[in-house]
Amino acid sequence: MLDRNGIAKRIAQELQDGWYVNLGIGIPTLIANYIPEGINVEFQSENGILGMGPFPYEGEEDADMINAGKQTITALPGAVIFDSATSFAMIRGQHINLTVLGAMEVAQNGDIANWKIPKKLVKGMGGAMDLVASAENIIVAMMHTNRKGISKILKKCSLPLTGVGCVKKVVTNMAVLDVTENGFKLIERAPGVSVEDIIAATDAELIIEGDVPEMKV
Amino acid sequence: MLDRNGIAKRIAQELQDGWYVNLGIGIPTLIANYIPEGINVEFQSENGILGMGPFPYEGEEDADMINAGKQTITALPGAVIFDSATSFAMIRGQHINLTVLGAMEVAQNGDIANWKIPKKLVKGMGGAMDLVASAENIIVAMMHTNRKGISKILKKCSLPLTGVGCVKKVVTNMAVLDVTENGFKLIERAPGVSVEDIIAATDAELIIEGDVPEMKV
Amino acid sequence: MNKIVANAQEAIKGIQDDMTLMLGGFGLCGIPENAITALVELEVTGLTCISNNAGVDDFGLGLLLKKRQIKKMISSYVGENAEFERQMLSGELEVDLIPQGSLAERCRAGGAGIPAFYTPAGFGTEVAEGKEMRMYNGKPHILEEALTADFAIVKAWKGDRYGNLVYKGTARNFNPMMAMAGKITIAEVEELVEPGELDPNFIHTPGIFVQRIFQGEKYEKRIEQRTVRAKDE
Amino acid sequence: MNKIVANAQEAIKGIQDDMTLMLGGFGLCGIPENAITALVELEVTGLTCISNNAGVDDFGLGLLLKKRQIKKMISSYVGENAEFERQMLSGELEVDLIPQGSLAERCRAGGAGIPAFYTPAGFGTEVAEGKEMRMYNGKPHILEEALTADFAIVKAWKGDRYGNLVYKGTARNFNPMMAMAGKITIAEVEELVEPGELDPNFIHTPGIFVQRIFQGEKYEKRIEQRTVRAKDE
Repeated sequence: MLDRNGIAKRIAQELQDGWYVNLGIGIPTLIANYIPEGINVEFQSENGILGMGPFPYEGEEDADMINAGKQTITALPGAVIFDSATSFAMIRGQHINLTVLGAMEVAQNGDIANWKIPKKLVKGMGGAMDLVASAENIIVAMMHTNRKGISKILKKCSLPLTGVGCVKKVVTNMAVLDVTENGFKLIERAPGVSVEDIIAATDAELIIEGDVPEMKV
Repeated sequence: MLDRNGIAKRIAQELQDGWYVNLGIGIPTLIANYIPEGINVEFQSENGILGMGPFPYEGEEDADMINAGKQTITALPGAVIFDSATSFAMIRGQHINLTVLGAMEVAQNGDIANWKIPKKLVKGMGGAMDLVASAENIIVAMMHTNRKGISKILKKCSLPLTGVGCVKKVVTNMAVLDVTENGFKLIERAPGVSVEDIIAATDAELIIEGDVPEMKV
Repeated sequence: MNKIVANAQEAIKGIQDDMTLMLGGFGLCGIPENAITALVELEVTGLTCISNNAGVDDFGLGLLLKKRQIKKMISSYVGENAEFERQMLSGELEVDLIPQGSLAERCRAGGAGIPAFYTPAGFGTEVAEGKEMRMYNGKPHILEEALTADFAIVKAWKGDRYGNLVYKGTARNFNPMMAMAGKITIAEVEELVEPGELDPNFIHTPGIFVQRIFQGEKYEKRIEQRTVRAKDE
Repeated sequence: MNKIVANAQEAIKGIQDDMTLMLGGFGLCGIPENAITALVELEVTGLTCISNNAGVDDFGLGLLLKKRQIKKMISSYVGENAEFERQMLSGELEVDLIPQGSLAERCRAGGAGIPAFYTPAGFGTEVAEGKEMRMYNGKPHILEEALTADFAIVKAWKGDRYGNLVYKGTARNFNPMMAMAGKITIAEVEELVEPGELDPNFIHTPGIFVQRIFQGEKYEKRIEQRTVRAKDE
């Protein structure tokens, strides 16, 4: 079973040289710590920066330099700052190569829900709806089940949707799943997790072909 | 009878302090030379500058600094340069207080034609269609008749339109005309021009109420 | 041209009950702190506020929420604010949640005279309910309308008496589009400079979009998520 | 990331007959001179060129027109070019004339993933023929669609290997929007600088929109209407 960092590390393997990447709040943010050797990517944050660097050294925080998670950040040489309309022009115009975000639920048709629990939690969609409606390449980073052990990998989302048919891949603490025309295909198992464990923890139907290899993380 | 400079001088009297003004090519450009004392206005050129200054001194021309008429220009302190989308955001978004442009024909319902003579002359509309469709306050600066003496102030435009029902005022070498709900109203006569001269030179019907004063230019 | 007014109180003159305001900022970054304080003092109520976020309980728009001056919020993300959540869930506060990119583009459209545009964001979700749908490039899009406001209030780094503005870092965010979309736009700046000091090639908001400008008395610039690394990392 | 290519010839690789190109510039100001020369040498034909103007007889896009490499022009203003007028009136050249603001906005829309938008420009004119009309705020508007291109070619003042660009003066004009709207965007610059030399707060075109960049060999920067005043004025 992976922890949050493990999930980030596995997704980092998907990065390709020269890509522009938007990382959501939570687990996705951790991906920046695991960029493979020899791969150069630029991170966009939808509040208006491209070329985001590491967190500032203590005492060097600048209230005017934050990411979309409102964390203090730095800018790398070659970075650019822009307004929100330009930022979403990049996103909506499909100039971003990879979007990674968290989710409350993902369904086998690629639907995603991550912004609202009716009558309980309404934080808003932020930039997520623009991101999922536009991106060609969306990976969801999430725990396979909620705290009660209930699957978040579903036949059909029960919560209000963020986007329809958009998710391409899901990386959880238990598995890597591709969203295919016929539903979720199990691609990899987390270390120490069996195919049976995954089936047991999953509400959605899984397509399983031959031996499912263990992730290398 | 006014000359081109006279028309510009008369229109300059319409300027109000604090206005942003877009001047078209030709006679309108001359208005910048006659800004009344105590009035501050800023000139916008739709190729991307606000705060346009006078022409450069000889030898100080900069190929990267032109106006929409492709003339070399300078920028005043407080000037701003921007791209064409932002420029037309100002225009379409009605942030410009006055637009002055030339015309081939103006009709008594406020229609204007100034971009095309079918099969003869096709220069294109440039920014004129955006300007006339958006501006609340449009003054046309033009000669009353063409070189053959035929009226350009018409009951109905014969050339392809640039915009419909948009012109508010016309200043010609002979007269100042307001476009009212009922058609052209003769407001002023050029020096030495009689009401009869104007009627004779005008195709459109004119509303004439009481004595028509002579322009003060 | 001189658009400078003495202070925040002068700047917000004319703002009345039940008006619609736009307020720049992302989280607490780049928010018009001084104008918000003045609005609290003015005690206007029934406001509709268009702002990406709703502040926190004791800063930013949270101050107006606490005093129940806001009738309706139009935002994209409203976490981090317990009082907000309480008012919303109890039905005291109307909330219209909009995808962040659509919010930014709708403000820009309002300022640019574009009354409506198509976007893919929100298709198949609650956001699309009641909106026109159309296929473009094989993908469904929904029609979104422009947003404007009686007053837009933005925060910039530097500005001059023409209203020209320059922002610093990610404090830019929604400010430039909102500056375009206000019937009256108020800009508060950290520093007023002389015309010509701002390079005309590098002005973020041309002064034509701004009607009033003032230098804010002080800036707290609160940080929501102070995240740092140790020096020896 | 290194998007630098050696020269104009390298930069335009992949441009083929019958493709659609966008070319920045207003008149002869801010046009990609070196890339245009390379296109003339490449002898590609059947091009559709989206550009505000069509150059003059012996400079800018006029060079491509003279060699009959252009099948169709999409522009707003095409005066100052006798060969252009001849080809158009004789029917050898297709021409689509578009209001300048709609042209700029349609390019921006193409780059920003906005497939269509409403504008008042052109209502009641030839431009509106065959287009949808709708009333907003009591005024008629027409629906205009986004423009994109196989290649966009822009000219900037300075740029770095990430593709970040800065323009000088009114040579900016259409370049930033066209940079956004190319499937592949080529930028030619007067000077390549090291990453970090351009202030991140003041970059006009973020590098994400640019795929190839090169430093132009030389710039003639011809002036169309040299207008000056005497020193003693």
